Amino acid sequence: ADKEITIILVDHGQAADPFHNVIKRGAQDAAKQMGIHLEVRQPQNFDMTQMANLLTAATNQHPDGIITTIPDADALSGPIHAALAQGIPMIATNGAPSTAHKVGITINVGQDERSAGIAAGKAMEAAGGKKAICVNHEVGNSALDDRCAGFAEGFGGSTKVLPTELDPATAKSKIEATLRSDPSIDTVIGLNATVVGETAVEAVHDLGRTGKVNVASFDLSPGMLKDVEDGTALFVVDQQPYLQGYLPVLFLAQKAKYGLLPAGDIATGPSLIRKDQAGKVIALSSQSIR
Amino acid sequence: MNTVQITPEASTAAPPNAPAPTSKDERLRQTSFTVKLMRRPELGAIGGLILVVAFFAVTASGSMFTLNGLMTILNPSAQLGIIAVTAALLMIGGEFDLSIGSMIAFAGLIFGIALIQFHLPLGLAILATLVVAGLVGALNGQIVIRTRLPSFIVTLAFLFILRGLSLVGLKLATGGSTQMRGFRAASENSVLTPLFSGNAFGGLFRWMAAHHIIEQLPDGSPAAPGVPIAVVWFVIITAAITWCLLRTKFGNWIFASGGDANAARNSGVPVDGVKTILFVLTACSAALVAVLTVMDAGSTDAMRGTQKEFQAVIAAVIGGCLLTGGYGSAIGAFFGSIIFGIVSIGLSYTNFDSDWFQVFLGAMLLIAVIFNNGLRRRITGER
Amino acid sequence: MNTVQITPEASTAAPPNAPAPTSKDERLRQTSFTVKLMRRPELGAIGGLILVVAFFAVTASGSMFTLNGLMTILNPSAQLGIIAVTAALLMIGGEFDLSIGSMIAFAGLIFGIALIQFHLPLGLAILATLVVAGLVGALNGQIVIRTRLPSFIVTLAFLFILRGLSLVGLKLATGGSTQMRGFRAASENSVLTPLFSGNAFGGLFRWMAAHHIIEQLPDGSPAAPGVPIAVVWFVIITAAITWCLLRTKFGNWIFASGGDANAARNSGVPVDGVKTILFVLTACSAALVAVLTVMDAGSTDAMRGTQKEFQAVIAAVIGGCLLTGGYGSAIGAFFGSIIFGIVSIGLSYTNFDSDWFQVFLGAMLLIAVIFNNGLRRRITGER
Amino acid sequence: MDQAHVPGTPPDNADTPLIEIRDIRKDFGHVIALAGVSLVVRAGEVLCLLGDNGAGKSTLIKTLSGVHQPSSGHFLVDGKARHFAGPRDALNAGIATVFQDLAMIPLMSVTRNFFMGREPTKGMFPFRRVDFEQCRHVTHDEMRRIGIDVRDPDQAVGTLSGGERQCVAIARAVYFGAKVLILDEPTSALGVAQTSMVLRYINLVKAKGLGVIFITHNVRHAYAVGDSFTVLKRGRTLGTFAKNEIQMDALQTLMAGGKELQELSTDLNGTV
Amino acid sequence: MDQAHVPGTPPDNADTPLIEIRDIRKDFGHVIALAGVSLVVRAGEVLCLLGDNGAGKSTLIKTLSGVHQPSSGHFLVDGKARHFAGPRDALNAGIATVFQDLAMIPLMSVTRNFFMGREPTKGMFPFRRVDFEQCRHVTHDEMRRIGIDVRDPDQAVGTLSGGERQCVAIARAVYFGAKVLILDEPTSALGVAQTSMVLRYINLVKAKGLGVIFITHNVRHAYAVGDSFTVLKRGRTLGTFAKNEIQMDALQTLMAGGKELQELSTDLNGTV
Ligand SMILES: Nc1ncnc2c1ncn2[C@@H]1O[C@H](COP(=O)(O)OP(=O)(O)OP(=O)(O)O)[C@@H](O)[C@H]1O
Ligand SMILES: Nc1ncnc2c1ncn2[C@@H]1O[C@H](COP(=O)(O)OP(=O)(O)OP(=O)(O)O)[C@@H](O)[C@H]1O
Ligand SMILES: [Mg+2]
Ligand SMILES: [Mg+2]
Repeated sequence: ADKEITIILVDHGQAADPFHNVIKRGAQDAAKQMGIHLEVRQPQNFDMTQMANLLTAATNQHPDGIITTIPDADALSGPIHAALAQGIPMIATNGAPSTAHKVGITINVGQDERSAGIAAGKAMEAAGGKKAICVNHEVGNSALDDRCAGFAEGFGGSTKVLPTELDPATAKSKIEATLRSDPSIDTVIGLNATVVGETAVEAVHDLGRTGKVNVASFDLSPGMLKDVEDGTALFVVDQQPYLQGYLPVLFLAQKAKYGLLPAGDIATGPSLIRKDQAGKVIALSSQSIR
Repeated sequence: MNTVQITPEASTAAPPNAPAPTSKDERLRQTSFTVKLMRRPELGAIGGLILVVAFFAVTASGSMFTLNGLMTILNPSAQLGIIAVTAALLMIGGEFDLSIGSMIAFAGLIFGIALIQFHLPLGLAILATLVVAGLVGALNGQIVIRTRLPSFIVTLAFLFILRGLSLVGLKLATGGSTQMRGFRAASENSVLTPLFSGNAFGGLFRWMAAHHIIEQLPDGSPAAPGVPIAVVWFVIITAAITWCLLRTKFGNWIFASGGDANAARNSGVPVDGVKTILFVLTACSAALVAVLTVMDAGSTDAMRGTQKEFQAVIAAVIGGCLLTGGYGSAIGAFFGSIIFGIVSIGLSYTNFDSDWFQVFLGAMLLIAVIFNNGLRRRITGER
Repeated sequence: MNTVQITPEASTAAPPNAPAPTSKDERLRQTSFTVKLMRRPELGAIGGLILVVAFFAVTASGSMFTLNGLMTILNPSAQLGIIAVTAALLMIGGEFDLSIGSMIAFAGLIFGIALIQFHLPLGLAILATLVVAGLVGALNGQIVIRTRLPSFIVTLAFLFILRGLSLVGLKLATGGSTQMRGFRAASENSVLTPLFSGNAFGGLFRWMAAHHIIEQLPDGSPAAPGVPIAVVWFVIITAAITWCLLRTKFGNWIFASGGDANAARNSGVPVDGVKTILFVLTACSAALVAVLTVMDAGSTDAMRGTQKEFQAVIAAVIGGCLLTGGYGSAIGAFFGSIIFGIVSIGLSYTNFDSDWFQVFLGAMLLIAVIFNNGLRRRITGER
Repeated sequence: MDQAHVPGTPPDNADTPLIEIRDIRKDFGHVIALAGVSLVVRAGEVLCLLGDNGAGKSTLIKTLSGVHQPSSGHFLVDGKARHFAGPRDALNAGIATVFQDLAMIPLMSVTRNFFMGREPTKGMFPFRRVDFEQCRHVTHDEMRRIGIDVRDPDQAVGTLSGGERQCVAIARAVYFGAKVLILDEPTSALGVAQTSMVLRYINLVKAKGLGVIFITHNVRHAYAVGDSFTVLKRGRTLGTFAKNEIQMDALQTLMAGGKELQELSTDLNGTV
Repeated sequence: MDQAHVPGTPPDNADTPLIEIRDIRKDFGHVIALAGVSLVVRAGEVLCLLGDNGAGKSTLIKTLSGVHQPSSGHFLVDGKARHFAGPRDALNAGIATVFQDLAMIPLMSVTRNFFMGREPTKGMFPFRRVDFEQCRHVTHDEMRRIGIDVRDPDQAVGTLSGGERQCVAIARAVYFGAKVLILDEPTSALGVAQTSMVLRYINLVKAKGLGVIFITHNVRHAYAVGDSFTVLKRGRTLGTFAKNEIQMDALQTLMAGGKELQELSTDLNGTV
């Protein structure tokens, strides 16, 4: 009978991005279960100044908690400090704990993109890869750049970044072109399952080199999981974005209701989903839960 | 309308000092056939194409210019080109459509709902998609005509609206996902499927591979399985639009509407009707591209077609269309799309550091356009 | 030039039937002062602004219209608006600059290199940034003028080139990262810092908070710490450009160059010079925005300014600029930017699901522009 | 007045005028361009519309040809009240106009401009196409008849000389014919030969039984072909005169709006 | 010929012509617009440039005023060879031109068009600004003098009538003056009073010792003010005649290009 609890989630990903849609889904499910009011704010493109503005706008509404992603600690530290100064509880999500701590947020839910990259790189190296391309659909997005950098570090062998755009036909053509012009490439890692991962599998298939070129991808999509199940792709890197949305809402709701809050960071990833588990995940993935 | 026949009386009054009609006028310089040919706006764009191809012939790996490599480049070029030629038509008619990129996502959604949710047969689903797209195009056109706002701002609003509706619609239709799947399964059994997905001339290519005319894979199948169906559509649509533009009444009206809408209206051209039809046409071409890419990829998502409106305008402008309307050609946009495709895919065949990708893309586009333009100006003597 | 003084002889020959000069001409209808006021293109955009504010007053949470909430909206509006007003100037002059978005990233890089790598003092670093940006602008302008290509395609090439160079440069300068940090530390001690970052009128706001004229935080400091410095720049630049456009020689030349470049040239207007200066001006305004946002955020990255070129054109068009040149106003672009800012930030104060964001954005823009336009047409009787 | 009825194209009804307007007003915002104008156009008659610069002649004929909608007033075609939503309506009602700004598309060729809006086609749908061969032929011939020898019917209209362009517009209007032909200063940019040709055209067209409205500032031209004269001044009708009611000098004085002109004229040896 | 030298503005040198061109050619791609044209403009003299439509008159004067660069030929100003890179050079050399297409910006106000390129300023930098008050005044006065009573000097030029617009261009060129004034069919759209005013202007300007090139299709106008006549035909000079060498009828025949015109003319009662 008291005032409804309001929590605001500010996420740097666009509303149409399938990965960030899962975060949103998790957050919304938690809000429903906890009976609180949740609002999600997303900038139209990867734009740190707009992100800062959205955070400030969120602070102005004096919610009971703010959840934010932190792709650029410097750019967002101002508004985050302002929110903290007003005594609004905050949780960082989707990023590395060190970043969150740097700007003064004590609780982080998520994965360090760089370490996720390293894990993927190691796995691909273990599969026998020597020469890789990292297919990046949004060059300049520092979270994605971190994944490629981490991958290169973990992989050890040579890694080249292939910039593409959000168009499957163009992405596929570019991957085919690269593979054809340098036949020694034996590894393709995609930073996005829908646009890059699935098309990479198809490109390799069209070239008749399935099995000779290993494909893997960050994040999940039903199609990519199917490929993993079929053995045409090696694995997908899962960081459980659903939890990255779900848990912070849960925590902040508890904080608002009872003053409860966990004491430390929670790592939601990285975990690699391989052939054996892929089948079970597909159904969930097509509902935007995995 | 009764045509006034003043021939008998007036012919005697023809000005006496006009020289007898001769095929040679002393006020014209002799020009060679090549110059006459190059004076056509269509052909200016070939210069840039040759330049770009020459650049990659030197810098890129040889595999770029294999049959297979060419098909890889042509497929995205064609998907872009189908909307670029209709966008060029609209630009000649003096208007813009910035909503075509979003329309690709929106039409993909409509197509998915019709095919997968309503289990319509493929043909009907495609028809429904085209009809819905056409209605949105007509709405665009009507708003532009009635409010007399620049089409830039009106279609920009629809860029946002359609993109947003695609997202909302997809999540509603799929129960929360931004991706819709299952197109392959739903369209498997239709006789129309080969018209919208896969490759054409597969038999011919297999025959050629068997006879070692073209490269074959280790298993004996051809390296290039055929001509992607989008390329076939692209060629057919370009031919149809070129014919329409240069030979038909409607084509003349398009040039007139874009050149000076007021003058055209005062001369009795139904400018508003022409523009509405053009908006419908662009929207439908975006819907066709949506169908082709969705059938190609087997899925659609809310980000489909992002920036395609922009690239279509780029292709049309490379091909010599004026942004101010009244001038341009479909063949120019055809070559413009191919130039854009070659430049954006071709760099993957070279050894340049991929960080430099955008720098190269920009520089190559600029050089190609300057070259096109310079060539045309030099040849026509226009200054 | 010697002015021919034909007054004495000619005045007697003034056509006899012209009525004695009276302030009232029977061929003019009486018009009220409001109508006269509304006839100015600047003021058309106010209608849309009022409409948008009314919409949010009804639907948004009350915190949107607190002082603090307004500052949150004005800051991004101002960052957009600074480039929008110069882009409007360029549009009036008949050209486009699509490279301003990328220029923000590129200028940020230059600024970073000057300030952080070369340890230049803040003033010099800003100067260096403006000079480099100005040179790029001049290059844009010269290419447009010399090749006579549409500026759309030329600056589009620079959109790619500058974006690519920013990426390459950032990676080189930082040793592989696409983000550059440390601007705060490097600029801390400069006397110029308050001119480019933080808030203006902080003292006034503190005083007002202390006297409970404005809201204060629990610790007694004002909820809104002041007017963001970008807003101050925005207002000053809009005022300066409006003055330039309406009162100076150069302003007249801008209208003339955009209205009809040939006619202007034939009347002795140095059209090429005017256009070059305008390109330099837009590039410099982008550089200023880069400095302001970088100082504000303390970091820069390769994606900064993405789509800003687009939004600047939107703001200018909402404000009544014609894409074809020769018509528009800086004040219109001023209000256009604020409308755009209110709509894009304002939706986050409402309860609409963020999936619907783009649908609303598009619809609001369209309604605002239709309203602006309808109002102006009704008032001026233009049809 | 001699109404030469050529057999085969009789006017619908010799008594009802082709066009009649009464008390037409037209405002542009706060500008009053027409403050109540009336006139009558009959079949087989040339009505000269005369008046000073800015008197409202062009605005008036744009109203007749559907470009502008009148703010108020009565507009009858063949005795029936009509409302034209656009120029196409007027064309369909048989009113063809040569506008003062000519309504040409500079970037398009002479041929395409000539046939714009009424392209002759050949072939069956879907292969129906414009018969450009014939178009080029007709254009070349019609232009030669009016006194212009175009180098190349595919030349862009924007590169024609002012007079050549005007000839295209006139030749077009005459070629396609109509019930009423409106000519807004058709001879302003024309050479001597072309001008005399246009005046001949007017006589021919009139002899066919069409109605003609002819706007000019040249009193000699007006007097040579006109049957009646309507004079406008500052948006109002000053009066309408039949040819036998008025002398050329008086007409000239009316057009210039005052007797003091005489002085000017003598000053310049009666050359105006 | 009477060269009235007004004290204070003597021509630089009465012997060297202000402008002299020899054998100028101009091609546009494959179109030959001028195939070798020569003429001479002297101070205090009105040169009438006559010729059929499409003869190349406008192309020629555009070459003189820096709009086009000649393809070949000699171009002397004050006896010295000159090359104009653009119209601004010509204006600076004292050549002011009223173009056939008027060079007006339709969306801009009458005042702004009038002073375009030569705005009078007041105040100190950085507050130097155009003195619009004065501009409006001058515009209104100059337009009244030529015979146009503009409602509102802030009206957009695009909404003026054809004749009003032409008057703005002429008034502008005369107001700013120059050494040489070029008028390309300045009276084509003008009313009777305005035309006589322009002819008076020409006489006045000539009396000041300026050189004038006057293009017209009206032989009466040409004969009224011209001192010598250069006739062009199909891109070539047909000849130059002083006023005392040629009669009006002969000139008219030359302009129309043949004697058969006489028939036409009589046909229309000598009105052309
Ligand atoms: N769209 C418009 N807006 C405002 N005023 C206009 C508009 N159109 C015309 N006018 C005004 O109406 C008056 C009549 O113009 P109109 O063109 O009809 O004159 P006209 O008689 O044809 O003159 P001319 O002989 O010079 O061609 C002019 O004073 C003009 O300034
Ligand atoms: N840019 C151009 N390109 C091609 N041809 C041109 C161009 N400009 C002019 N011409 C041609 O040159 C010829 C001369 O044109 P110009 O305008 O000089 O004639 P004019 O003597 O002024 O005629 P008018 O009396 O009709 O104004 C015309 O036949 C015209 O078609
Ligand atoms: Mg008129
Ligand atoms: Mg001419």
